Amino acid sequence: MGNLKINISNLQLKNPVMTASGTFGYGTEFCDYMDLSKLGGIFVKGTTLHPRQGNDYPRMAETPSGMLNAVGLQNKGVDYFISNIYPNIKDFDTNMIVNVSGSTIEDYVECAARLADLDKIPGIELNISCPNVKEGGMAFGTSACSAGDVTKAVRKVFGKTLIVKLSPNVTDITEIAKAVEAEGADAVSLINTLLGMAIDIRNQKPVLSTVTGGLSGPCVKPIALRMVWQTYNAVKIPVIGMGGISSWEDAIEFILAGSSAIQIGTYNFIDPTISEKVVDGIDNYLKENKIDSIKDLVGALKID
Amino acid sequence: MGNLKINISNLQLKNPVMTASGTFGYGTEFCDYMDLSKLGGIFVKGTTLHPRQGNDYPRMAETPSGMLNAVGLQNKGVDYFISNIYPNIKDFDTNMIVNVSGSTIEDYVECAARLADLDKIPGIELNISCPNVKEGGMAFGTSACSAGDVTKAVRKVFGKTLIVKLSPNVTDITEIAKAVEAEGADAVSLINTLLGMAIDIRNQKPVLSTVTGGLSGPCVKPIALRMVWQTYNAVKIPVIGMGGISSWEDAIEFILAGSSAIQIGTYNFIDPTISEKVVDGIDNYLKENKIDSIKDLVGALKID
Amino acid sequence: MLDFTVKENIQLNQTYFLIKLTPKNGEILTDMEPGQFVEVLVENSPRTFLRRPISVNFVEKDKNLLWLLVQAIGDGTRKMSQYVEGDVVNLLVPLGKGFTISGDAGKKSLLVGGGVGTAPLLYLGYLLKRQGQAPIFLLGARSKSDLTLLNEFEKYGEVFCTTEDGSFGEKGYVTNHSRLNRKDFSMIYTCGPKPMMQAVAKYAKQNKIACEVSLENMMGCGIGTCLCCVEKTSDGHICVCTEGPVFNIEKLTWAI
Amino acid sequence: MLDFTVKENIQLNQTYFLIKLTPKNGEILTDMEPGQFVEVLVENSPRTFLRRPISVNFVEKDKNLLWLLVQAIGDGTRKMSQYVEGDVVNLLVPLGKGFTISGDAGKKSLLVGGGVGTAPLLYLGYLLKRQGQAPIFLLGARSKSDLTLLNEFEKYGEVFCTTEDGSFGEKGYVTNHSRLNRKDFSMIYTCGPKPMMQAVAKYAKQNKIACEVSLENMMGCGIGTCLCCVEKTSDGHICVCTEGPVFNIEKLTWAI
Ligand SMILES: Cc1cc2nc3c(=O)[nH]c(=O)nc-3n(C[C@H](O)[C@H](O)[C@H](O)COP(=O)(O)OP(=O)(O)OC[C@H]3O[C@@H](n4cnc5c(N)ncnc54)[C@H](O)[C@@H]3O)c2cc1C
Ligand SMILES: Cc1cc2nc3c(=O)[nH]c(=O)nc-3n(C[C@H](O)[C@H](O)[C@H](O)COP(=O)(O)OP(=O)(O)OC[C@H]3O[C@@H](n4cnc5c(N)ncnc54)[C@H](O)[C@@H]3O)c2cc1C
Ligand SMILES: Cc1cc2nc3c(=O)[nH]c(=O)nc-3n(C[C@H](O)[C@H](O)[C@H](O)COP(=O)(O)O)c2cc1C
Ligand SMILES: Cc1cc2nc3c(=O)[nH]c(=O)nc-3n(C[C@H](O)[C@H](O)[C@H](O)COP(=O)(O)O)c2cc1C
Ligand code: FES
Ligand code: FES
Repeated sequence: MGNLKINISNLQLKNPVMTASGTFGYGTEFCDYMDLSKLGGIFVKGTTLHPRQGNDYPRMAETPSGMLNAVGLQNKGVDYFISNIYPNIKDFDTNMIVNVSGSTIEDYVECAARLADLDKIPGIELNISCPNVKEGGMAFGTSACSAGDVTKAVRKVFGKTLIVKLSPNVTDITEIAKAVEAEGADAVSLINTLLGMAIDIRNQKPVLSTVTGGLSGPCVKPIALRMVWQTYNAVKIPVIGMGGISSWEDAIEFILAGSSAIQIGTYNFIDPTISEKVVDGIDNYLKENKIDSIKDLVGALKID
Repeated sequence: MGNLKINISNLQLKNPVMTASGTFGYGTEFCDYMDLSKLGGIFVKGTTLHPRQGNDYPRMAETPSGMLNAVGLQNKGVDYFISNIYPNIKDFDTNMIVNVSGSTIEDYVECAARLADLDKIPGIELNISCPNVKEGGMAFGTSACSAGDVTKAVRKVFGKTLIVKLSPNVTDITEIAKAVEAEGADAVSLINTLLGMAIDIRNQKPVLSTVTGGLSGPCVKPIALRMVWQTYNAVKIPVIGMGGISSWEDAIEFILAGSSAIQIGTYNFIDPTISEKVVDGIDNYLKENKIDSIKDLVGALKID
Repeated sequence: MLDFTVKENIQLNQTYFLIKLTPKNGEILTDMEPGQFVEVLVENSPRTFLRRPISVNFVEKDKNLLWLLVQAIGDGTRKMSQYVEGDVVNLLVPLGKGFTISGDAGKKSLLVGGGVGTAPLLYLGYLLKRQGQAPIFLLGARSKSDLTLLNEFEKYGEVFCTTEDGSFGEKGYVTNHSRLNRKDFSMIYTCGPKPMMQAVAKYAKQNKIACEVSLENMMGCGIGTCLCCVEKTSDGHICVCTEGPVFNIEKLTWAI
Repeated sequence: MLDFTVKENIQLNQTYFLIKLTPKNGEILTDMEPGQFVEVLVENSPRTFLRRPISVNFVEKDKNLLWLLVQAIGDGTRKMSQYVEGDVVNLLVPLGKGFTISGDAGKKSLLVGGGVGTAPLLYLGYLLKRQGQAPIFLLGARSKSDLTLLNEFEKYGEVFCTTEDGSFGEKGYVTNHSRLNRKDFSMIYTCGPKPMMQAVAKYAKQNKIACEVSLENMMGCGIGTCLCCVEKTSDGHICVCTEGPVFNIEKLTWAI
């Protein structure tokens, strides 16, 4: 499968298939189902400087071809990650990228700085787009200015691959992408979840404890794909595409639209082996279409 | 069904169930399948000052629980509407609202002015949110300033019920809603389609002739519902909710979130009798829950 | 909109299925034109959101049966291929404008079908024969097994075939068939893959024979409201689902 | 992740179905704890996107059969209720942590189930009996017809019942059953509607009896990654799907 290799800045991927933050735990949860070393990378759970209890239950609602979540970045904090989780995952034969969140720029910087010291963490993904936390989170991702600011600050303390994850809840995602590119992001990843809502008509209450939550799954794919294509045409840094990928065909669509790599999120819940299947599917597609390298497919969409 | 009556400004609806522009033709297409007089209203096809050929075929792609369209406001223009279509629909026993689109403010104004003279057209819906036309269209709907401008201009020439239809492709829909409210809109309707995209991986081309198109159907429901709720909490004028409604349960969700009335769009294609069923379903729900009037349900969502 | 009950589902080859349906509550089938179609609501198929257009293949008046010839190529048609007797299927029926049939028994009609595009030609042939004509069928497919319902076609006229692999009839495309050399047709009807229909239309045009084609543009609604199925014609963009699917080639802007 | 073949699907009452499954390719069922669950991939159900959690109802080791007791309440469970012999169903199995079983044969365990919450108690009762215990079942339901599999329960211990309408056993809720007056239990296990479990937990607490409850929080993944199924516990939010679904009531923050 040599032809599946691709780089995201300095990050070398054995293939473009990765798993999305918050949907694949620390990888360990999936060992029983698949071979983690088949993946290009794993984006681990959203990690914050301080531990977070997350939002109250209920945190989930099923929707047509998708789901809403309102987890709210529950995690034990970066120090716990470093001392208790990192040792168990550092030797996985794939790229372990940490997804970093915060409420203030200082939080992001401090969290990134601590992760910078971890040998086997080749990069981080700045989550400036989480719709499920009151302070910060998505607010950073919906203005080009604050998105640029947080990128700039983290860039100073983090020399390895810095990926910034963009929010789809904006009028023009390319503005945000350009702002973070200008401040030194090595790549952008998109999309995070779309802000949505569900109501239980029996008790006339919101289904989620937080009223609104983040929508993901196949339902968002057309929107995500459009944003990837727009962003690919607006920036020079690599784009990592995601949003509703549930098959290798979907992955090819994202790559044609301009994704150098893709992430699979919600669909891991439906088929814990999906990412492996997507790797094989892409490999086959390249062979059948006699394409030498996955690189030739990135952004290869033909427009008359 | 007296308890289903509700007003949108001066517009009296026999019930809150209406059909969405571009998905119900001029109503005539549905006569074979249902009794139009059961509806609160019908929003007819997007109408422009001058005739429009619309975009090239293909204009459609099926997506998970939804579809993309790129019709591009094909219509024969407002004069044709007035002389050839209006006579056939003016006596329908429901509210016939014309959906008005334009590329310039002058277009909107002129089109609205001509419709203002039609006795049996009690209102218009300004479509400032169509993602499928190059000039104007969505551009008006994605900035509070231009949305306000077009509303203001049309308000001057149109005295009957003026509904402004909002685009979901924005960072903060409440800003736009507040702007059009300030300029005299009688109501806002939302959401129009979300900008999306699909790719045919066999020929590596976009499925739609226009590359991107508008996403609609059940897949967008969680997003639409969230925007209705946000907008309901931001403005005082009535909100007409739509986006993915496919059952009476969905309609109740939208009403609880703050919709004084709802529109059914894409689902008319799957079940041409759906709107009738939704009327009956709402009626039943009121009875079963001993709710005197639909008005008591609007925005009645309980938040702890 | 009417519920139908599946009476029979006959597998004709690896992917073709002949589905016979009757209105669930015994309603009498309305008259249908050959070339008209139905919109099938495909239930229990998570990847099939919209209805699926399928041509009227045949109408068995006396048994109140509607025949659909379905090729399973995607999730929707695959689900249809799994229908079993007793299943209930919701249809919008009949939709569109079909082939024009002249009352002139002296006319010599050629009916050219490719693949599953042969579907609407069976009922058309039947009606032509009933008008006193002796229709000629020219049916093409990749291989012998893709030529189905031949015995049915033979009831209504002479049948010529081509296969791409030469496994049945003449080898090659329908437009290469030797029978076309005689050019003795007063009308041509065709349905099948677009390149085939275009080649047939070209032949018709060159030989000044009237020709109707049945288009298979992708449809959103099937009833003229979504404006997604449009074809560019001499009158601009018009809906295939309501103004067609059958068009006289004069109306189309095909570069042939 | 394993494909199973449906061997039998027995309708027990209007909405309850007993589905017996065996691994499709003859794999031997792994050992399961009572109270563990499976995540069912429900295919051909357009409104069912996520898998559905269903408790292990029973494991027939010798026949390599897994039993699921399913109540059809929505699209997903309704689709399961339509499974027929030969259908293939994909499961994640076994998931979660089950009830703790002490090796002490002298223990007197009370197993309290309500509605479909009786499901995990059957296998639990079987295993307790195998340990030498004589478990006591207390099963409650709205009406007689909702009390299913009683003959199975009776194989493993004494069975007491309540129905809300009095159509079988004592009238009322399980927590009103006269057998509870004796308070002679060393352990209580319960599964059912939350109000019922809370009442049982209260009884246990008041009488200082150890008590385990099986929670049915809504699940996104069932394998500990989505963090959607959390319960507030003395250790903060923890995942019901991996740390539970069975919890000792001491761990929960229920206001009882
Ligand atoms: C008027 C009309 C009459 C038809 N009559 C018949 C008939 O009698 N028998 C029959 O088997 N089929 C007929 N078809 C085609 C049939 O509608 C499609 O094969 C079907 O919709 C495919 O659905 P699916 O879910 O199985 O496949 P999908 O998964 O939706 O599609 C499979 C592949 O086919 C392509 N495709 C689907 N529909 C079309 C289309 N209309 N044009 C071009 N490409 C398409 C898709 O892009 C995709 O690549 C007719 C179509 C029309 C418009
Ligand atoms: C660990 C565990 C074990 C379970 N064991 C069994 C079992 O053995 N047998 C059985 O029949 N059921 C069991 N359930 C419940 C079962 O998972 C749900 O009934 C099922 O998911 C409903 O799916 P559906 O598509 O049929 O209904 P849906 O349409 O999804 O839901 C129908 C209604 O039930 C509500 N609902 C669905 N799931 C839950 C839930 N988990 N908690 C509260 N409300 C819910 C929905 O909000 C909706 O109002 C178990 C649940 C869990 C978490
Ligand atoms: C349950 C859940 C938890 C998530 N947690 C995070 C997170 O911690 N950080 C983050 O950046 N994105 C998070 N996401 C977003 C996903 O990483 C991904 O961007 C999104 O789900 C879209 O992809 P998908 O449609 O393939 O799921 C989460 C998504 C889900 C469904
Ligand atoms: C085929 C199609 C054509 C449409 N044309 C118009 C239009 O002309 N004007 C307009 O304001 N909205 C138009 N819409 C948007 C719908 O009115 C509606 O806002 C949207 O589809 C969301 O509702 P739904 O999910 O119920 O379809 C169109 C939608 C579809 C699917
Ligand atoms: S398919 Fe909708 S107009 Fe023809
Ligand atoms: S259901 Fe996903 S963590 Fe428990």
